[in-house]
Amino acid sequence: MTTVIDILSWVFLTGGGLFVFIGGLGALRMPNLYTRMHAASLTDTMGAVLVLVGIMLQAGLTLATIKLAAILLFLLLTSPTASNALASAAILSGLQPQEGTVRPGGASE
Amino acid sequence: MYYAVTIATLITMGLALVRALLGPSIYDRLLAANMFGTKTVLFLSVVAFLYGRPDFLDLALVYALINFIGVIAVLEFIRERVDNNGAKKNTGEQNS
Amino acid sequence: MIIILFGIFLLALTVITALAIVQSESLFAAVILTGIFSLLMAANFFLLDAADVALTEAAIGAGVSTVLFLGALALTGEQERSGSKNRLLALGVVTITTLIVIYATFDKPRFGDPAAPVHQHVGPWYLEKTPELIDIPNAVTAVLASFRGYDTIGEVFVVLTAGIGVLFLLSARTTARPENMQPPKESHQGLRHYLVPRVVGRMLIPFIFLFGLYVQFHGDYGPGGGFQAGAIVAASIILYALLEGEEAALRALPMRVLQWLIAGGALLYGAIGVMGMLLGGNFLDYSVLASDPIAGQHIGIILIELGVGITVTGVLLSVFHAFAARGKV
Amino acid sequence: MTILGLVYYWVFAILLMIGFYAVIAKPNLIKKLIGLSIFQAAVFLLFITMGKVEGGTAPIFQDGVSLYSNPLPQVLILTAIVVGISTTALGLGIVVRIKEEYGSIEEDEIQERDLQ
Repeated sequence: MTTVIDILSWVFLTGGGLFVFIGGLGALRMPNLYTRMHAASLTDTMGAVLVLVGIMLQAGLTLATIKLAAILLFLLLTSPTASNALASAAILSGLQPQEGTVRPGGASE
Repeated sequence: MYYAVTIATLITMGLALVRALLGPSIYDRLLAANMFGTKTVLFLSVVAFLYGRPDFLDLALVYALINFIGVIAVLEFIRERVDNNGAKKNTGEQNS
Repeated sequence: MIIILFGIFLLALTVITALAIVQSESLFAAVILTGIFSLLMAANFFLLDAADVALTEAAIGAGVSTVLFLGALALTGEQERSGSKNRLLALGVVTITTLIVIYATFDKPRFGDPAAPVHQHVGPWYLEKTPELIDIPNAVTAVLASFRGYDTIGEVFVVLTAGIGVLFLLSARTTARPENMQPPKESHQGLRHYLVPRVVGRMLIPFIFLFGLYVQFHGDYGPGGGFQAGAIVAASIILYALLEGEEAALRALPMRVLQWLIAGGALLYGAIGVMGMLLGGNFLDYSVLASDPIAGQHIGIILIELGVGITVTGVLLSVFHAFAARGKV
Repeated sequence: MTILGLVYYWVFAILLMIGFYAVIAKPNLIKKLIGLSIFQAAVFLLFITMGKVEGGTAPIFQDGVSLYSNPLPQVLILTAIVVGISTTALGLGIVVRIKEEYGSIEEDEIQERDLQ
């Protein structure tokens, strides 16, 4: 039984690490702000969920698991909110374009 | 195995930092900072287990709870700037 | 071993961030990078076994400091004029000093050496005596609140003084007006029109507040204490102010109350000290507060941590309000 | 191992000097304050680095652990962080007042105004 849980948790952790890395790569390589936001949110949701669930499986039924669940819950609430606020701010200032973005690929809508 | 996740998180932190340095717009930097915040949450959680002291998850919890206040503050800052006619350097002379 | 490598990677990121902060000409960008810098410092502290310090850095750096810097930027302008006159001279001075300091580090004890001088004097004594004399798991809290209570009362009064200073400076020309009088336009608006941040933020505020209280009163057993809790509670109310507007936050916690909080926390701390004297001990000796010395220590630590928390909350909030109110006049 | 350990101190030196450079070379007062907080952070790092004991863990007692890092530097730095933000706020307050009186936060422009 413990072996199964171990294997499962390793799978989750590896998957989480992979998603985190891919999201980071996307945030670096995507051409403009909104697509970058898309990539970054991947790490905040999929990556975070997998990593935290992986650790939770390792922790078993302890106080740590409850704390991890709380962290997960709050992350899932706050990080999309932050993305939303960020997009609002970008659109809001897009009305009056500020800070001339000369580099190609940095054009915000 | 925790090491693999830690390394992935650290590398992603590095990537986010590169994005924050490259910009080009202020929002890209902000996006990177926010992403950096969630990566720090993951990093702290994993390292707490790596150290065998899971009671230190409080730290990650703090970041999970209040890290987005910074983004909200920037939204408010920009909203105010847009309200004040959106002039780029608008805030100097309103107290005359 | 591999942990040290993690640490060095994080330190490298820290240095890069610091360079970028100094290099960047947009102060706004510099402030955002400062946020990243603070995250990195917290991670570094955590790797170096300083959970309490990392928690403090997290509580301060994640919300409060960004908000304060943005508040100041809104009042002063966010673009730095480029160019500095004596750049080469400064670079020369800095390079030479760096080399001297690095040369000096070769004489420092090896990293993590248990025989280093710093671990020879009072440090081990604190670790040894904490279970016996104070009997709480968190040695940092024990040292902070009991063994070195004098230091901490000094720090609390520095925080108090800084808060009073900011209030004096930023109320200089507005003393004729009542605090709440602001131009009607957009003053109490906050982020009303942004539904998602507002709803989620409102939902989270009680949790942040509650977590602040947890950090405050759980400080004897885990990382935490008055300094961290004060910052977290202040962050929750700052969030409320950002979402609902200054006025709503001031209605919930008026400036007058905040001023009482600032003074009250420090007074509580001092009063506990004096109470020790009245009960026959020394100043800030908590053992006499109860019949059992250890129980007395527990009571004393909880009360003075409460005092610290109250003062820190009051100072951070009133500083925030001072900056925000200045922008609207 | 020895060299790896020294890296912490080198980073302290470098961070210290980055902050110092911002303070002496940048004319903008807010940039100076940011530099000062980097300087501060470098000092924090030095203290915490010195408090670390190899193989130790955070000084919060737990069953089955016998080696803890030194709590004293942590106590000093913990309070210093909060004091640091308060004093930074005071500095920002002064900068805001300077901006209001002088109309600028660039050092040389302020000095010009003073000479007039």
